[in-house]
Amino acid sequence: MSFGIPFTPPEASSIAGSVDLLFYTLLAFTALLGVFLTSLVIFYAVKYRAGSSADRTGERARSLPLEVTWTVASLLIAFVIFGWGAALFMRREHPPLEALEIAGLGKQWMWEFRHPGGQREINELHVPVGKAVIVSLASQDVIHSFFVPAFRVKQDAVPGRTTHVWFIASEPGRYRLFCAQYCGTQHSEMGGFVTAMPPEAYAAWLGNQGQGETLVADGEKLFGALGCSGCHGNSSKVRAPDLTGIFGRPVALDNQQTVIADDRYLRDSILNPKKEIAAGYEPVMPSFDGLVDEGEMQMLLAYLKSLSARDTTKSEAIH
Amino acid sequence: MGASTESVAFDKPAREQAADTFAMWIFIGSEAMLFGAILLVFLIARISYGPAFAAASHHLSLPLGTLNTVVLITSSFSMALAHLFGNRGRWRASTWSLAATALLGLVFLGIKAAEYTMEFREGIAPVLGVPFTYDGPDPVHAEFFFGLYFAMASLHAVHLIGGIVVIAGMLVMWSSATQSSRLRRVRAIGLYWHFVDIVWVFLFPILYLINR
Amino acid sequence: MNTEALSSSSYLGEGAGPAAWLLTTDHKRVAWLYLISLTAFFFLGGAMAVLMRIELATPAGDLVSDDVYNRLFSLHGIIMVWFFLVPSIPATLGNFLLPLMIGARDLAFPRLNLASWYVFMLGSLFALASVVFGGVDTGWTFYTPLSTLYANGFVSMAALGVFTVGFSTIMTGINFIVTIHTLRAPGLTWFRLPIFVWTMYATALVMVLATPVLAASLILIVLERMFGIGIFNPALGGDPLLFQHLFWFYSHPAVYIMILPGMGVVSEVLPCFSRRPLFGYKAVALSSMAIAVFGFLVWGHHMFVSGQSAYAGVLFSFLSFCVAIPSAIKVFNWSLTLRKGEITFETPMLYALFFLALFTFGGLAGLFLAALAIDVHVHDTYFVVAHFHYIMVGGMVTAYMAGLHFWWPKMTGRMYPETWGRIAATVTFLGFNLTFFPQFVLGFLGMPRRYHTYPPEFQFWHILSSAGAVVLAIGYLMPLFYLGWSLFRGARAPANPWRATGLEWQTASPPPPHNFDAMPKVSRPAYDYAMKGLQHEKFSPHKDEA
Amino acid sequence: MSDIRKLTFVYLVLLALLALTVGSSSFDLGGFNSALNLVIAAAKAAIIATMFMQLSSGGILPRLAVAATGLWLAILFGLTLIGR
Ligand code: HEA
Ligand code: HEA
Ligand code: HEC
Ligand code: CUA
Ligand SMILES: [Cu+2]
Repeated sequence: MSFGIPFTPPEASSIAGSVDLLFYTLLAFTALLGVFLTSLVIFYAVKYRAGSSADRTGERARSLPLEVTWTVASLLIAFVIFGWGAALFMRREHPPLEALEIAGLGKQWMWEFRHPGGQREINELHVPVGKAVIVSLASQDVIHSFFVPAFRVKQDAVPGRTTHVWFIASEPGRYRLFCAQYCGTQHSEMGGFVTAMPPEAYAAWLGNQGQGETLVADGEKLFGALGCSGCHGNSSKVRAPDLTGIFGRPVALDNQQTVIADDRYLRDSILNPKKEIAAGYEPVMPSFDGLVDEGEMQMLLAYLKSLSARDTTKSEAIH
Repeated sequence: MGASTESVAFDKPAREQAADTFAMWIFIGSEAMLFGAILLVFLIARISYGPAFAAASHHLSLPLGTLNTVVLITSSFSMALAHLFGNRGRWRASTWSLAATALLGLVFLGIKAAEYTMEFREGIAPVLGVPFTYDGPDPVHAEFFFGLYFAMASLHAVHLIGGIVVIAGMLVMWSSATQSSRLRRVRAIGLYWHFVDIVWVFLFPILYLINR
Repeated sequence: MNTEALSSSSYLGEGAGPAAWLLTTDHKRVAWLYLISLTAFFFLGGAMAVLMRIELATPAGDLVSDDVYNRLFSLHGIIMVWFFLVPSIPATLGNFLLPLMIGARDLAFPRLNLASWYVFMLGSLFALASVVFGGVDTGWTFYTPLSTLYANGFVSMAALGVFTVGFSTIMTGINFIVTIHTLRAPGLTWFRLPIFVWTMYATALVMVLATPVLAASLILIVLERMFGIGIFNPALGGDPLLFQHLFWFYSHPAVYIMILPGMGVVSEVLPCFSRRPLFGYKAVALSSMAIAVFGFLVWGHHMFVSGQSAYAGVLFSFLSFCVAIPSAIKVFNWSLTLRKGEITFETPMLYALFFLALFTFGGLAGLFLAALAIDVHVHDTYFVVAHFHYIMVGGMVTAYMAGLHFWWPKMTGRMYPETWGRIAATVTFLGFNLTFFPQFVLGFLGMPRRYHTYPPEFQFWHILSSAGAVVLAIGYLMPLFYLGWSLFRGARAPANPWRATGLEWQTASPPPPHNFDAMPKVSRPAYDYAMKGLQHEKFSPHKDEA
Repeated sequence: MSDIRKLTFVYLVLLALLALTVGSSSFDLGGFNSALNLVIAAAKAAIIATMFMQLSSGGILPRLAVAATGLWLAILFGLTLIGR
């Protein structure tokens, strides 16, 4: 019936349906209100056109009850829409505990992904259906934005910080991946496809990708190569904190405050160690700013996270 | 039509004067938003990199900064006097006070220039092509501090130069102006000058006095 | 041919020649200086839009290269926002009408007014000069670190141009606020002011308090580009998101600079052609102020997926819904104004009705964007593009056309050709919807904005949109010609052709140099269309009372 | 000439406050140094505004402008710091 003309995007993630429900409800409301107002104006325009014989007695220049009614009604409706939208939005903050974490790196003008097993992809992303996937996003240069319309998800990748987006693909298929934030000359070419496949197919696909080093293993190597282990290792002479189980743990700082060791904290500890000093230690750790690029940062973070006891506190630390 | 209004829109000089003052205050409010936005940038950086900023702040010259604050407050004082004398019709005294104000403004700029030169020699001024040399801790964020310091101090200096130019222009055209229009101008430039002083009153502790 | 010299008692007859116009301090002539320059900028920006639409008719990037396309939409946005829409109604109609409407001889600071035009021209031409060297490719939003570290265009030049134009905006704002406070005619209390004056006041407030923050963010960009200060560069300790906060602190309130004046025009036109007082006058007046103030609290709704904290997103979403309420109040009041009227459909009225429809639809689309979960999906897609064109083009530009036709007789002393006017209004309305409605669908489908090429499945809707742009272009070109024609050949206009109540209609068309022969006194509320005697064109409601 | 005396007094108070800020910075008061500096700066600004700029006698309009500016600066700082 639609002659190949698309009217709606595919719904291929666990949240797509609920976002669409809100969208269509709002669409129905605005269409009704729009049609009502338009008809009202047309009705008045015809009925009270100059020279018509309509009754014009009893006209008023204001009506307090009416004005109060529509103000309050608009407010109430607005609050309902707000609450609904906000409730759905806050789901973004709480990814399921058991999730597959994929590192996504945006650079002018391509997306690079690394699976936990180390498999790399460029402008393609393979994910299993029915399993939560967290894409942790970083950017090498300018701001990009990870956008999969079929999943109704979008998140900017901002240089200098790690952001996250998560989804559960619900329908196998190949869906468009875009960069939604204008990022320079070839912004419109920066994208590709997300392929959602049944878990077995995904496993098979992973297997076929050749066994690269895992992200964690790469991170571990870097940890040695950059000299981190020289201080944080067991046999070190420098007194530096033991990093086992660091991720998601509360850390006492020397200024009496306590912070959760989330992505932001780890990143800052490496790039800007003087900012927050762990209580009881000397601020001797050098800054690695300029020595690790975004890709290496993702490896280091993956390694540090892998040192965590078990994934119990993970979901709080991610946002 | 009242001979002493400058704009055709007004009948009474008193109303025009009220309008002038109001306009200047709105302009000052607008300027305050400009400086406020930049201060906000500084504040956020300062929250993030407190120790680096404190250490870098010690590389500014406190004696010169303090001296400059004295100079600027004095110039505000003489500007207030110029207004007071003008109000009393004592135009000679008023003229001298105005000239003193502009001169003190120049002194301020001179001292500022001396500071800049020192900082340039030290290698911490963000001048094109000159490498940044700094021996304190965390040079990256110290450089950030100096960048913001130069930006804010220079923006303030540009405002001061504007004020000096206007005062100079006023004095050049002084003899041809009527008394009421002289008063009108003194009042307007006075408000501006005091505002620029207030900006420095905030910049000074924020830049020079971080955890001395 | 009736081109006999206008009587020298009109402001138009007060000395001809370029010098008399370029050095004028008469607010009515300054309004013309602005009108002419803004018209040029509008068509320049429009021509770029047409080029973009032609490019987008096919999925491949075949007409222009990606670099050129990026420069086109960047410049289109910059020109349309800062060099056209922000000054549009305030600097032309506002400049011309504000003193007339409040019974003053001129704005409080006539020379400042002229200076603002020179500053405006200096800044805008400086920014446009960057095109000669190669243009800018940052989008109108100048997001960092793209604009500071990576863009290869002439960003500093464009930014300094916009910065300079900002000063002219602030000058206009100060002038308006002071004028409204100090120069109202005797008896013209705040709640007797025409809504147009209220909206000018609200607009001026936003201009004065928001523009300096834009200035600050542009200065910082220039400093970062020229001196390498790492303000927005994370590698040097800066924060790229901070720029977005500063930019939107200005630019969200600025969208109200770009709609409040239109609301003011429509609030004049609707009562006049309905022969009815404006429904709920006080609510409309106060909601203008509410929009101006609350408009400053919602900027974070442009940053829902930028990485700002989710709780801030929720707060900003909530406030965005609150700021929609005053607009809702206005829409309802305008609609009810028609009730029991004696409605006629001259060109200004047609434009005003089209405004009502298009603004409402654009505003309702704003509700989708303010709803967090939906914005995650449609952010940075054509849904947003459709939203703001509905409000800015469908709303503000349409209101501008309404106002231009409404006050054309007052400004020129000539009538425009009515039939042509009605045709143009209708063509614009149809062309507009054809251009921008498909973009809502595109956005929902996921078509990102600022795309030079796009997947083929979107083409159908793009073709509709491009076809609409051609119709729209015709709709805007028509007034250019018939208004130009009427300047010389139009029928002479009486002082009050629409039998309207405002003070501006109580003086000659075109008005004398200092606006009124005798200073008016006001003893009635605005929009007193029930007044006896208004049926006669010569009737002047304010003169007969002492 | 009591007005001149008044202005001179104001001038001396400003210098005294300046001395106070500079002096206080040589004592380590922890986080209070910055707070004290800002309070003193605000006091100086208030004195300049009321005495030199005659804010207190200039009618309601200038005060309106100052109040509006203060409110808007608060919005700018407040919501930006929340948003981060
Ligand atoms: C004149 C310009 C103008 C105006 C007036 C508005 C008005 C509004 N805008 Fe819009 N907006 C823009 C210009 C404008 N906008 C621009 C240029 C952009 C994009 C910038 C860029 O990124 O380049 C944008 C982007 C934009 C976004 C960000 C989208 C994104 O990038 O993801 C959001 C999100 O909340 C938004 C919301 C709103 C809201 C809620 C209003 C409200 O004020 C609308 C209020 C009006 C109504 C609601 C209609 C009338 C009411 C009724 C008929 C009654 C029913 C109402 C209720 C029940 C509440 N706008
Ligand atoms: C503020 C006012 C404003 C106005 C009036 C317009 C008017 C129009 N705009 Fe624009 N637009 C913006 C503000 C505005 N726009 C902004 C802020 C952006 C975002 C930029 C960014 O992303 O950074 C944007 C972006 C934008 C895009 C998205 C680009 C992209 O994301 O890739 C598109 C695409 O269709 C578009 C189309 C149009 C069209 C068809 C018109 C039409 O209404 C134009 C009608 C006018 C004419 C058609 C002129 C007619 C005259 C001629 C054709 C004759 C030519 C004359 C000579 C050569 C002398 N605009
Ligand atoms: C010269 C010794 C030294 C080196 C080399 C070093 N660190 Fe550290 N690190 C420290 C010390 C001392 C601390 C505690 C003080 C502080 O918080 O700065 C610390 C703190 C940390 C913390 C915060 C831990 C907590 O409990 O708060 C992390 C994370 C960290 N380092 C990671 C790294 C990584 C990754 C590298 C290599 C890229 C590295 N460090 C290299 C000495 C070092
Ligand atoms: Cu990357 Cu757009
Ligand atoms: Cu907005």
